[in-house]
Amino acid sequence: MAPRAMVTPMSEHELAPVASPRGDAVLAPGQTFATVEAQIAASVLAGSRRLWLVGIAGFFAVSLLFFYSVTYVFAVGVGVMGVNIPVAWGFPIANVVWWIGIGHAGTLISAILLLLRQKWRTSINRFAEAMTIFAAGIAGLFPIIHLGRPWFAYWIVPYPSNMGVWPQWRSPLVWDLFAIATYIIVSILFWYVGLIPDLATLRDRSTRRWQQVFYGSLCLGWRGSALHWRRHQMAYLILAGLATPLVVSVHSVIALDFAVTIVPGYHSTVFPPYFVAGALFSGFAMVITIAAPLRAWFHLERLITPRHFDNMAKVMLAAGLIVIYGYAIEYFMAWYSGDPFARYILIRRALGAYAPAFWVMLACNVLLVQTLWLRRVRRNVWLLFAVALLVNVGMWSERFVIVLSSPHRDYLPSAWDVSFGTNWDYAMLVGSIGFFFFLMFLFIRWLPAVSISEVKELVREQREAE
Amino acid sequence: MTQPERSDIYGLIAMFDTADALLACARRTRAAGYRKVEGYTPFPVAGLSEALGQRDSRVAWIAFLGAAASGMAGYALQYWTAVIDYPIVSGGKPFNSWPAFLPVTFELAVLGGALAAVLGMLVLNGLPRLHHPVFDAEQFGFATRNRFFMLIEAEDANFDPEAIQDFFVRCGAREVSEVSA
Amino acid sequence: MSQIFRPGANTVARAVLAGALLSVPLAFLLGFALVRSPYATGVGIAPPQPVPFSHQHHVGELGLDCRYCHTSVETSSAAGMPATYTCMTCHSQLWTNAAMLAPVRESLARHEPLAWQRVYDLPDFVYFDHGIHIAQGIGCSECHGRVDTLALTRKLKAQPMHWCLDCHRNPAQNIRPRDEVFNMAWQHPANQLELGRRLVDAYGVQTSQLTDCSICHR
Amino acid sequence: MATNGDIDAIRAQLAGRNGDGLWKSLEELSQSPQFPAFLERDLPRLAPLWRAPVNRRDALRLIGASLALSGLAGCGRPPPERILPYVEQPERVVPGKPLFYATSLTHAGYARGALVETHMGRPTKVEGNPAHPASLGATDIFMQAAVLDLYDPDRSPAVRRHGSISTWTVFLAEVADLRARLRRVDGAGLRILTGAHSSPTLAAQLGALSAQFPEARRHVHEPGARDAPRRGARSVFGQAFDTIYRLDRARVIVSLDGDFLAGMPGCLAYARQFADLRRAARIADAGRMSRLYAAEATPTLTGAMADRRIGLPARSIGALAHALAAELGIASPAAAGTLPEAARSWLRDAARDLLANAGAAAVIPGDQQPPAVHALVQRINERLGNTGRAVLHIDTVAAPADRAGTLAELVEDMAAGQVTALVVLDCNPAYTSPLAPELARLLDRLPFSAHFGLYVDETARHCAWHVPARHELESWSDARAYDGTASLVQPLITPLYAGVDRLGFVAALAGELETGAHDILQRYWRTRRGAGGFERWWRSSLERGVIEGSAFAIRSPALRGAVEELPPSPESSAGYELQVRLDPGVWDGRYANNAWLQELPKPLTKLTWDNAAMLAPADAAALGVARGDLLLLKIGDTAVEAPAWPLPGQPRGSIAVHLGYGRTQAGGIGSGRGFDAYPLLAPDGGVPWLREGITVQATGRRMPLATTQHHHDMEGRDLVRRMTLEAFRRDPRQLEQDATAQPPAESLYPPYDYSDNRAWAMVIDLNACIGCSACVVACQAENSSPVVGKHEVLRGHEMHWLRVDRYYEGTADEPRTLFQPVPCMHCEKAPCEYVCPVGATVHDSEGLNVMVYNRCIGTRDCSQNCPYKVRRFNWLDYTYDQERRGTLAALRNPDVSVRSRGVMEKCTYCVQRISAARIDAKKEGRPIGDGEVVTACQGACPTRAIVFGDRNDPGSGVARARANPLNYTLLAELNTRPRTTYLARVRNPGSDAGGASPADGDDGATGDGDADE
Repeated sequence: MAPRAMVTPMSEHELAPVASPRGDAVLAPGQTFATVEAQIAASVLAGSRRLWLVGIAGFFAVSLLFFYSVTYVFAVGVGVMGVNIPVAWGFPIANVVWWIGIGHAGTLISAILLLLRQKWRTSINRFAEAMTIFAAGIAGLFPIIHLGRPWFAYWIVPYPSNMGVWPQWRSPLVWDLFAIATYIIVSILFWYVGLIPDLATLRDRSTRRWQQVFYGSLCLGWRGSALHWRRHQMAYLILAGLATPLVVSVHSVIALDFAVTIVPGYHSTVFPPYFVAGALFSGFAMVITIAAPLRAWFHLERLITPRHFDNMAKVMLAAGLIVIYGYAIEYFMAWYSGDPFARYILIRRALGAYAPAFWVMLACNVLLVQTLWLRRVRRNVWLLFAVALLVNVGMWSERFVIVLSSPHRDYLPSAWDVSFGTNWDYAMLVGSIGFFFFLMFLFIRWLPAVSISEVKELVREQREAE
Repeated sequence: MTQPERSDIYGLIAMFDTADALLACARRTRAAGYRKVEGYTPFPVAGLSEALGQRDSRVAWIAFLGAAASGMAGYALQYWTAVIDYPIVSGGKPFNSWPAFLPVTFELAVLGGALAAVLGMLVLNGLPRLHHPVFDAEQFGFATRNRFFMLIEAEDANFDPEAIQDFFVRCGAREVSEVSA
Repeated sequence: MSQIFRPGANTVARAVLAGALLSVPLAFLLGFALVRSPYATGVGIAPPQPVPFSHQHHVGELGLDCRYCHTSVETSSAAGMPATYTCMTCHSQLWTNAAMLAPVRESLARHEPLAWQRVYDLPDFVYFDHGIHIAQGIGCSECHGRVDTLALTRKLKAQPMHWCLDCHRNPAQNIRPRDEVFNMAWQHPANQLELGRRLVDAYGVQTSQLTDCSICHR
Repeated sequence: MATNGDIDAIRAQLAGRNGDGLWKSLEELSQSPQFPAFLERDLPRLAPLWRAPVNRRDALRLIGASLALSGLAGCGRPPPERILPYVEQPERVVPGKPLFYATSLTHAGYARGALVETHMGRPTKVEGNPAHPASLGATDIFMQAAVLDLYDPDRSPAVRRHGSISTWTVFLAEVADLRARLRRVDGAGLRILTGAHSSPTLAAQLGALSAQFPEARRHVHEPGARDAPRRGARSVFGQAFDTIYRLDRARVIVSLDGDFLAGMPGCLAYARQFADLRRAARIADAGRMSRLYAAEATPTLTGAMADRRIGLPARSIGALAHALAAELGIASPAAAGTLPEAARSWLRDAARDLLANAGAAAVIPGDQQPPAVHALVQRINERLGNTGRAVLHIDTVAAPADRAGTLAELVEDMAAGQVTALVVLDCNPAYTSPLAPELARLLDRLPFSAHFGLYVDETARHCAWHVPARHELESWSDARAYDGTASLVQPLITPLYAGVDRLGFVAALAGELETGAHDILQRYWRTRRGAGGFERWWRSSLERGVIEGSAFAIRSPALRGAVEELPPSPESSAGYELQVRLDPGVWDGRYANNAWLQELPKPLTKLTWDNAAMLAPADAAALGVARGDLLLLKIGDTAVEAPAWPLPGQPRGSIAVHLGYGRTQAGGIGSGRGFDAYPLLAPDGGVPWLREGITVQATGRRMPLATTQHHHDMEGRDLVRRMTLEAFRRDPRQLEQDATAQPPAESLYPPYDYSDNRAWAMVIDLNACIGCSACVVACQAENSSPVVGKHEVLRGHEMHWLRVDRYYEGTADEPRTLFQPVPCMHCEKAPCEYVCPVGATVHDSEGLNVMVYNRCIGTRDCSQNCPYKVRRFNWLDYTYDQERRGTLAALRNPDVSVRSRGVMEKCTYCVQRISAARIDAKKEGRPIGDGEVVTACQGACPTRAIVFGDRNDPGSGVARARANPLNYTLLAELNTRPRTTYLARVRNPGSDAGGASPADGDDGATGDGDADE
């Protein structure tokens, strides 16, 4: 665990670590360049850990379940999933919405908080970004799994085919393609650009040749010159500026998949904002779900302080309240608009075949969240961890309820039917979660999970703060 | 001034302990008449590049142009395919259903802007550049960790090792060394 | 500190980066080239046939009319392939024991059909109707080229969907007088477009309808 | 189920192949020894997915993988294809152009004329023959499904002797011996058992056979035999007659459990005549319609159409008939007292209307009712003067049961050892009778027994010999319609299997070996008609499908004897009664192996693939059972387990079950489905359809029942618009006013202009639609829709493009039943289209909402966004098995794409027929005429409830129908602007005050003129 000894000429910061002026600092007191660097880099450069091996092996096994079930669905047909007419959209769509939502926190933290000059982002943005990329990537798989003929998925891309036909641009599914693809690409750029200086740091820390070459080439020969920094910071700021509207647009577009239809229960103008809020909600829940164990495991207590959890909990609470408002408005509009179909479906949601999921959703997203008003809960990492975990469950049920319950009681009673997931649906959901954590494990082992340069900047500012 | 060409030297580099020391020194370089100066820090030090008289904000313009271009191209693509090349009645909506074309236009604008910004940054910074003379400088490995460096290139109009040496020392450099080209 | 990379590494790194960026469009181009290549379209490939039938000889030299063998080309969606009896109308008199024609005689004797290899094979979900194209003044050679010059029958034109669309969007560029339909040698006049427009009106070709999906797909 | 052995073997064969390679290797596999067996076990015939998961998966993975790969291989060159021209081109056959042949299809012995579409010698689709009195251009589900039977891979392919393959010649040799033996004893001991048949030629042959063997006896066994009407007729006329109806002459119809819209041989004609007095056009013009009173013991289509319906236990119908007679002053006013009040008021109004419309009315008793009821009803019709006008008597048409012995007698004689040789001619007594077990036992002991039929069925298994019959579409024969009209049956395809013509078979029995069916047939008709100009007559008869002037003469026999008293209605507390009815889908079991009929939702229950014990919801509650709970039905020592089906309208204290299920030797489709109800029939002749005093108890076990409609209430949504005739008269424009009262939501976008082109549209008249579902099967046949099997129907994966929705309103005891066929609405502002990312469903310039299968990638967003839920998705590979089995592939309509796995499909307005018409019209340089394009559903409809055509042509039927004040749009508030609209249902219940009696004024339904002017 301890950082390897380094030949470093002494500098007075190491001699006299400064106590942070305020008790409630973003960083724990007494941090210096060397210590932060050591703490962060340790997780990457130090020798292999048994815990890590066990974990990644376990998650890899679960990912296999994912790949097996996907192969099976491709081979036999989507009919093995719990879908039918009228409920032609099933688990895969619910999973897309859920994963994309999770994929939103990262960019939000990195971009919006950066623009808002929220210093506390620095300790968590890096792995939150990684989380975003992996979640968005997995979310990008599910629409393809959902297709009846996945091998023709590329027809949704505009290219000069010799059929002479093009995508149908009025379809929100085409918008999805562009939104999700853009989101994934921009997230990767954002993440990588932020990573370059730290890769350089790792290059210069590492003693083994292969590590030097590996990080050396990844950081593109970063020298950290003032001019580099100037342009780097400008690009980074622009990315943040672009990512902020992007992150809002992505989940709005996802929401439009539903909102532009005429299905009672889908057709609702409140969907875009309420989906975005839901995204932040579940996203932050996932960040906490990951940050808590990460922090304990790599002893990052001095980088990721209770204040971080406190702030994240507050954002969660805020997002949660918007989501609750969304629920309320849905019912209010159904009543106020006097649309009998919308009214009927919203009542069936609460009382019909999908009621259990509906009540789980309310319990987790409405009741449980209220505990975040209590500072005690926000400050208690493991309590918060539990809440976050349940919020993830609640948010999945929300997607499930919206996607499956709405069409099951639409316009013509003669066509009504219900549909639930089969084992394949659950296999793919669980498998995708396993795959996600498999990727996270790879990331924390190979790349700095916290932004070194930004934390150093923070250290310097804290010193000046006296 | 008249100085013999020192082609075997890339420049003189000085190591500082703190960002403030570096910054202070940087502020004096221009007064001392040095132009080809560069500072190296493990994290962005506010004011440094201004102090060194760097005013390059082309990245912003590149990003803006990229966004505008790809956004317009995006709408043009939709218009051409849906209205000119193969108009098909879909849902009784007009061929140019512009409201429905906006999401894709927007996403493409963002994509274009982001790509332009990053590529622009890399190109302007001359990256990737895995090999660079400055890497030969002693202790330079700490430039990305906890030390701060300043380099005056041999190209500089009034490059004079001895003068620069004691200029750096006066600035409080911990050590000064020569970087061979 | 010492260099990790040799100076050459810079060029390598840049090349790699540029390559990565370029590989995407290159892959696309490769794909396009592939689906348009004779390998995929079968253009110019003469499949083996039970009898090496020569359109050049029968049509070009002897001047048989297309409809002598492809009897239903005007009336039906399928042009129709000649029954063995049709071959034997002549070959019961000519070349009665040419080895080349043995399969035909066998087919007649065994009462088993000749098995020809398809040359033009549209996908099963495309419902092309020969009859209406003939009736609307689209000559055989527009789609099949100068078959009358072929010693061995082979595909002369790839027939991807956009190729069909080109004509369906503006039939005037290919339409010809009805009585020239079976004339393989017919050349488009200089004023084709202007002639075409007249014929399109005369034959009541409803261009607005020709790009409907339901015209070809059911 | 496949052992993994199979799978591994196959995997081994597939190893290292890919794309086309794998594809081809699968081809090879189909010849490899274990694969067919493996298909048998893992892929029951038409639907790959009937059995429970595990092994099916292995099988399907192979298939799916190969498809996926070949899908990718699609980028490369298409697999080479071969063209096989004719050696000698048959006259008139043009590749790519269908030919239509007139022929007849028999059902339970009666002929219905058909025009069969054939593609290069492959019959693919049955249409009705307008020239034929029993069809009038319409078809029913059985006619539509006939082509599937033709290609059924389970049909018997070979002569069998004691179960092992033999040959026709060997059989003939044995027949020769038999004949020699029999001639010595004048045929004593020879019995011939046939089903009901109406073939004059066959009758003559059998007559000749009896002449050869005077001592031989004939027996007729037809589960659906119509004995009661004849016995009733005999008791009043002294002679058996068939009673037929002219309902276009009946302003008032009173049905005493008589299901004339479905059950009877003339039902297609009756339905047309019935509808002609009730269709919306007539209501709008004349403001009048006929009135139907229906009393029924179990819900039927007739009851569903009734203006006044009353449900009574079957045992009470007799009393009702008697009470009616009493009201009309025919019988002494006796038993009426025991009838419930509802029945009595029904009775009063019925009697009132009958009297008011004497001579223009008909009282129709049910075939299941005892002879006495029929006798009484004959008197009623006679008294009212209906006889001779709306009610007609003719000589009996189908092989009369009274000149031949019954099955019971046969079994008796067999037991007594008086039978040495038995020939069973297309009927299946070893299944279709309560005596089946005994008969089977006796058959095994019989020295000579031969079975002649399409399948190696239960009877064939117990006969020494089985001779495969040719399907009607493969053979020469003739038959008579319900009114006696004779028509010819001609082969449309060379026999698929080594079948024998029925006439040829009987001829062989008569020792006549050299003449084929065709000659026998011609010989018979020569004798009947005389040789002069025979050939021309013969040709024209073949072309028309009807033999001129062969209808039976109308008889007017005189009544004899006195009115016989009918037993009063027993107390309703007399325990449960059990009614056994023929199944609306598989009839008496003969269609059990027809997947179309199995998967067709039964009109009232919407149940597929099973039969059930239907009981009143109240009784179900009393028994504490719900749908699918297994009941134990006991009579004496016979007990049958049946799943419960609470059915609104089923009279309390009465349980109805359907025959035709629980077969053991039906084939891959029909075997082992549902339960066998035959043991519940009364073994003696008695009243076969009704059993008293049965005990019912819940077993506590359940079984899943696959139904296609789960919700039966309209939830207060105005989906089926309906009103009474009085209301309509008061305010004919009421629907239009509703429409203007709440105009549909405005659209931001201007409507697309279709005025300069044809604009296809469809109007469905809910007054004419009787819910018979012929349209559903017709659609399936025309568009090659796959059958998916019970397991998939249970999962909501059924594939019918057209469904007939059935809603109830009113109470569970006396519900009003509403039918509404729902095809694609072809909305002008189609919600399905703008959500499709690849433009696989879009509009064409004639306003069709087209579905481009080959562009579809299966996002299913279109279905999500379809408010009518008319889209169907190929969830799994439903056509694979048909690909494998050539015969079924041959059934497909070559003008329609085969839809692959993962593709959406839906009603296309039969775009293939539109294209054909458009191309013909263009070639002839003329516009498409009105009625030139007939959709499959429209063509099949017995009542012409569906009108299709060009909305922009003001003269077209569809334009006129859309102008009808009853015209309305389904879910108009959604502003989808559908091209399919409906004509609101109008009921004519009258009122106790006697208002709006159909009697007032003359609605042209008198005289003998057909009502369709």
